[in-house]
Amino acid sequence: MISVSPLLFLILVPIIAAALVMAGANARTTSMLGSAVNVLFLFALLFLYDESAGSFQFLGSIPVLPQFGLNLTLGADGLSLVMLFLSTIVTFAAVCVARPPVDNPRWFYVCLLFISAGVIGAFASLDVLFLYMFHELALIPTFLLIGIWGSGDKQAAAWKATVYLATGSFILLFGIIGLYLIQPEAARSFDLRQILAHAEAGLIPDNPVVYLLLLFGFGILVSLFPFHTWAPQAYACAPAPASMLHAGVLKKFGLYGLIRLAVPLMPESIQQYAPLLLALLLGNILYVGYVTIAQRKLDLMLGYSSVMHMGYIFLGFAALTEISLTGASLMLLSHGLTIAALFALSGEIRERTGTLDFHELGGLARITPRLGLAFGFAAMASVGLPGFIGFAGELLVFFGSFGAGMPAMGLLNGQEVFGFNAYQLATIAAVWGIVISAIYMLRAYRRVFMGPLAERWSRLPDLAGAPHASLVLLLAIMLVFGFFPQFLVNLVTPALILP
Amino acid sequence: MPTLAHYLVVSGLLFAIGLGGVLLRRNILIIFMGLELMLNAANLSLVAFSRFNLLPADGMPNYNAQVLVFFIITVAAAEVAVGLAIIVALFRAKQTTHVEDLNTLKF
Amino acid sequence: MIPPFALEICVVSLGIFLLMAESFSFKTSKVTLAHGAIFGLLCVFVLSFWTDLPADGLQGSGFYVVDSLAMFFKRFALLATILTLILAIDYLPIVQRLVPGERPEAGTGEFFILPVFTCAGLMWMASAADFIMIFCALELVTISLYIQVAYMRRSLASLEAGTKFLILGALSTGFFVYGITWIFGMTGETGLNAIQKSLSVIPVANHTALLFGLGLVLVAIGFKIAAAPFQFWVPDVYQGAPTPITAFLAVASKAAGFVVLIRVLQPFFTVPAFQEKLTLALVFLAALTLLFGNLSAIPQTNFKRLLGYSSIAHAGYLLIGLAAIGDSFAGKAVVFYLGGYLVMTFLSFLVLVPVTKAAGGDDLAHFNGLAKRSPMLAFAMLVAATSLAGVPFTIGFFGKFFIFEAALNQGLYLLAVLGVIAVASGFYYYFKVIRAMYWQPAGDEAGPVPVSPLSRMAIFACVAAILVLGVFPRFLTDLLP
Amino acid sequence: MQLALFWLFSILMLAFALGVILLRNPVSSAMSLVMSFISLAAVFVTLDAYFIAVVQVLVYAGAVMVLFLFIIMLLDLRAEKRRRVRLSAWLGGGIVVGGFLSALSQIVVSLPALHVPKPDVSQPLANDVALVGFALFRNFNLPFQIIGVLLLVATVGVVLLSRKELK
Repeated sequence: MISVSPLLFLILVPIIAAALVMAGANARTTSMLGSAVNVLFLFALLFLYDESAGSFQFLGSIPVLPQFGLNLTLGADGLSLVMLFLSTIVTFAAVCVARPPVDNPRWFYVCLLFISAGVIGAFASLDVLFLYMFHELALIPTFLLIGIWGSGDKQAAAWKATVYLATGSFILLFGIIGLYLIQPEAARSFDLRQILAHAEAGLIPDNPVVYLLLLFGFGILVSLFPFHTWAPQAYACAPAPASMLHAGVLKKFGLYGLIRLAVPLMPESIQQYAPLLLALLLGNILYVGYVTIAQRKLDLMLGYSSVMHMGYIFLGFAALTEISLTGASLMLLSHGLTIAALFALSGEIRERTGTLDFHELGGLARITPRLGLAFGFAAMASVGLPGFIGFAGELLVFFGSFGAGMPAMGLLNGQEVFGFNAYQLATIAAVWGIVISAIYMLRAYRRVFMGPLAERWSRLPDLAGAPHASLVLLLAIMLVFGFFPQFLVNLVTPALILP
Repeated sequence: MPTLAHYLVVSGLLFAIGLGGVLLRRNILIIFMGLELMLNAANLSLVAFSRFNLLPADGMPNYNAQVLVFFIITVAAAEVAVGLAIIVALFRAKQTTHVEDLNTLKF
Repeated sequence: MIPPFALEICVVSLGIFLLMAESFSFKTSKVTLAHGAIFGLLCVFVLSFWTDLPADGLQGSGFYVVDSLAMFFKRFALLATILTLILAIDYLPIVQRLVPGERPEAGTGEFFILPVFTCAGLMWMASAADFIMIFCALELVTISLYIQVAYMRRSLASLEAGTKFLILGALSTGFFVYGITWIFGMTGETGLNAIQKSLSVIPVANHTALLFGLGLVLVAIGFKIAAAPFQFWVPDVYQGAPTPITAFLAVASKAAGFVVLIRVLQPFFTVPAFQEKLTLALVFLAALTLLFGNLSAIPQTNFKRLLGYSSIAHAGYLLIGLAAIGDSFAGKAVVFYLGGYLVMTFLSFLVLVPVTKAAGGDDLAHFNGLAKRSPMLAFAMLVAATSLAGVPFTIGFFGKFFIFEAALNQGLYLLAVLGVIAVASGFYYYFKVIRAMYWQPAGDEAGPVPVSPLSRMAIFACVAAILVLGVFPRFLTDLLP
Repeated sequence: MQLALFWLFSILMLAFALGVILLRNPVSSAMSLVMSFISLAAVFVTLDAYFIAVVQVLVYAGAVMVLFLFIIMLLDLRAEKRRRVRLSAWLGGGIVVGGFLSALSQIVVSLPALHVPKPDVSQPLANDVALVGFALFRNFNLPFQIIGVLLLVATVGVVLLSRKELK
């Protein structure tokens, strides 16, 4: 009955590394080694993944509660592999960028490694309940990281995040239990493959309550407007590696879950409640975008911008077409890499200057050119300039969502109508988001790196060593996939199960 | 002849008086006496039920109930002994037997 | 193989033997008695796995039932008592200070012996299948707990807690016997099995009176399990009582209440007319308890009080499970939750006692900076708090998961919604402890916290149980009735 | 005749019970309690429960009451000064007691089975001590043992709690 998946190795490496760190091994080296091993192992998996066969591979299962159909089942398809790739790369970057804090440095690395184990477990598990449990496992060390090693008003931030995310995840838990209960009584299971098989056989009714529970459960975790207020504050206060891991990887879990569960199981409910979701995601893009412009500090601005970008991914999800969903999946990766790089860079700046206030900074590009260059690249990637994967993702999302829904233009039932349907209106409004993000990103770059250089910062060191290398790696990946997005599309699209 | 209802009403009144004493009086000793009244009300109902609902097998009262009454009396005595010991200890420490003076523990 | 009732005989004999030994042990330290008691109870615990269960589960004249539920709770009571005694050894210096005596160890022997008798009462309660038996066992437990709560006679808080516990316990006894009276009057029986048989033959006109009696019994058990609105005694008593006894009250006494509740409700749930009304009553109780327990725990600053409110909150979750008892798994869910509750509550008390001794108090503020002073204890508390809050990969998560699964399966959506509020506020107040330990700086006078080897072992066992069962709940669910 | 006796003792019992909770002086309350219990014993006699009646007098009037009076004298409790009674307590107590009584009266009125006169027993009940004894020691042996343990615990507890200085 027990079969072991190679993916279990991915989960266990950070945990073993954490145990070694606790036992007294050098914290920084051990963590870096562990995450590097994970990255290499993932490359091997990508290489071994049989693209033509599709579906879930590298399967393995350990029974946990057979009478509930609950097993620790691991496996991966193209979409999960992309997310796992993101997780391992960002973990590696985060560990490289991390500066050991003065107090309890061991625990700091242990927390980072546990987040990594949690997100990898979440993306690798095919069991819905374990998906949820691994995500929660990653949340706890995040709270600790913010609360213990954060800066600014860290306790309030950790507090708020705790309460919001706890509420969200319990709504989600009810959604998952609901998902379990609407299956036919004899064949209830938490196994994703079995659930999908049931759905294909038409055994799972499209239950709007369950969908709404899932939407708002996952939505709070992804900082869907108006439940987003915890996120910017938490990211601003968290130490850079924690923001990288949470904003870059952990937050993607909600959207990943929606694409995994809601799209194949509840397509009708998605369409039925699309107007609600469209209104909320426009709140994410436009309202939060506006708030982002008003920010006066780099960390808060980045926090808000990450909330704003979630709106695009939600748009891709709500439109429910193959193109838009592919775009959304690409954006999961692109935004994860971008925001991780940006938070790493803002952490580097704070490390050097001790402040992220726009009023105090300026002209840093002159003294730290590599930092400036990297930030420039990352900012461009975040805006979605061609050449970065963000561009491919946003383009696909917009194309997909513009073509979604019933046509409301042209000839309809023999009558000529002219107007946009809700998806098209939302898309048009969302495109303005690009302008908004261009405004705040460019302004941030100008404020921080251009202009006169204050005297007290004339002797700042430039990027070097492991942080530099890891950032270059992140940017290189963005560029590579930006030029060759086809590789990702080929991986992701077969994994999407459309109605 | 009194009926079962008579006994039950009387016992209910006794229970209510005891309960009223517990809820309204502030002296712990009196509260304790109220609790004794409540237990005795239960005893009265039990004995009444046992006498009125004869066992179909032999036409005798159900003595199980009377055994329970016996146990209740015993337990009540033990409870009184322990309770009064606690009250005496409290009085030694605090010189009061009033519920309102029990204010060391606060929200 | 030994007959099951021999277990209680062993425990009572152990208690009497220890009482005798105590009276002759002028010279030796009384801690030996505690070690003896722990060893003896452990032996009984081991013995309990070699009992032979009768096929029909009944022994004697129908008073004494030995099914797997009863065996589970006997072991539960034994474990809870053992852990209480371990706590009591740690707590001894405080007891010595607060008990008047000619010598410091005077009057401390009984502090270790009384829990043994309470344990016997709890074990009898687990097997009680007759109202008379339930009454006797319940009173044995309650009266011995009165004494233990009021034990520290130099502490006003302990005495006041004892007085309040006494009055409310006696009040609940009054309701209990009056309720039994009416159930007896309407069915002519006191045995639960016999009641179940007669329920099907009694006229419908009697149902109101039966419900009246059952309602009074529910009120009484509500006091024991601290369900709102009968929970008001809990915070004061939990705060005032000696800490080991608080743990004993919070776990063993509450679990015993739930066993009685399960047993008493069982016959009535077989009749649809009762089931409907009882479910409604349980839903009402559960909702009130959940809301009250969780919302009033939020502003607490004293850790023992916080645990008191949290125990009310957990009673709420358990009541949800009982309200959903129609679900085939709900019974197991309740028992599983109780098992988890035992481990995590005792773990937090095992951490609390050394911290209280070292820091001189049991407020949340006394936990400040514990992560620096004793990383081991802080980690144990972290595990306990996350498990109490219901975070995955701890036993607390699966407890809540099973309960909510059963509730949703039975269509109790209102309770599920309240559950979200409850769980979120639970996160809030349990994380207050974590915040104090890891984020707040320690006070000036705070030094390292010493832990005795015995409680170190107990802490380790509890942490391991929480984490292992958090990943493989099957180890426990397979054992459950 | 039986009815007259029943009413006489019931009314006495209830009146003294009211005295317990209304009188201000603890000694008077205790004396009322004793009288109430003795009347209750008489009511037990009208129910042919002689053994219980005797135990009632022995245990309550004999032991419990002495204990109460002893404690009142020991603590030298005086009559309560007139304390302001809070309206909320009265209101809450009134609602609980009123609710209880109304539920009870509804049940008693609605159940015809309760309005029957006392049935005759098949054998004379003069030796009900023996009958209770049989039930107690034959069927209820186990609860009886438990009560024994309970009394042991209570004894230990009382000694512990009431000695001035433990040895």
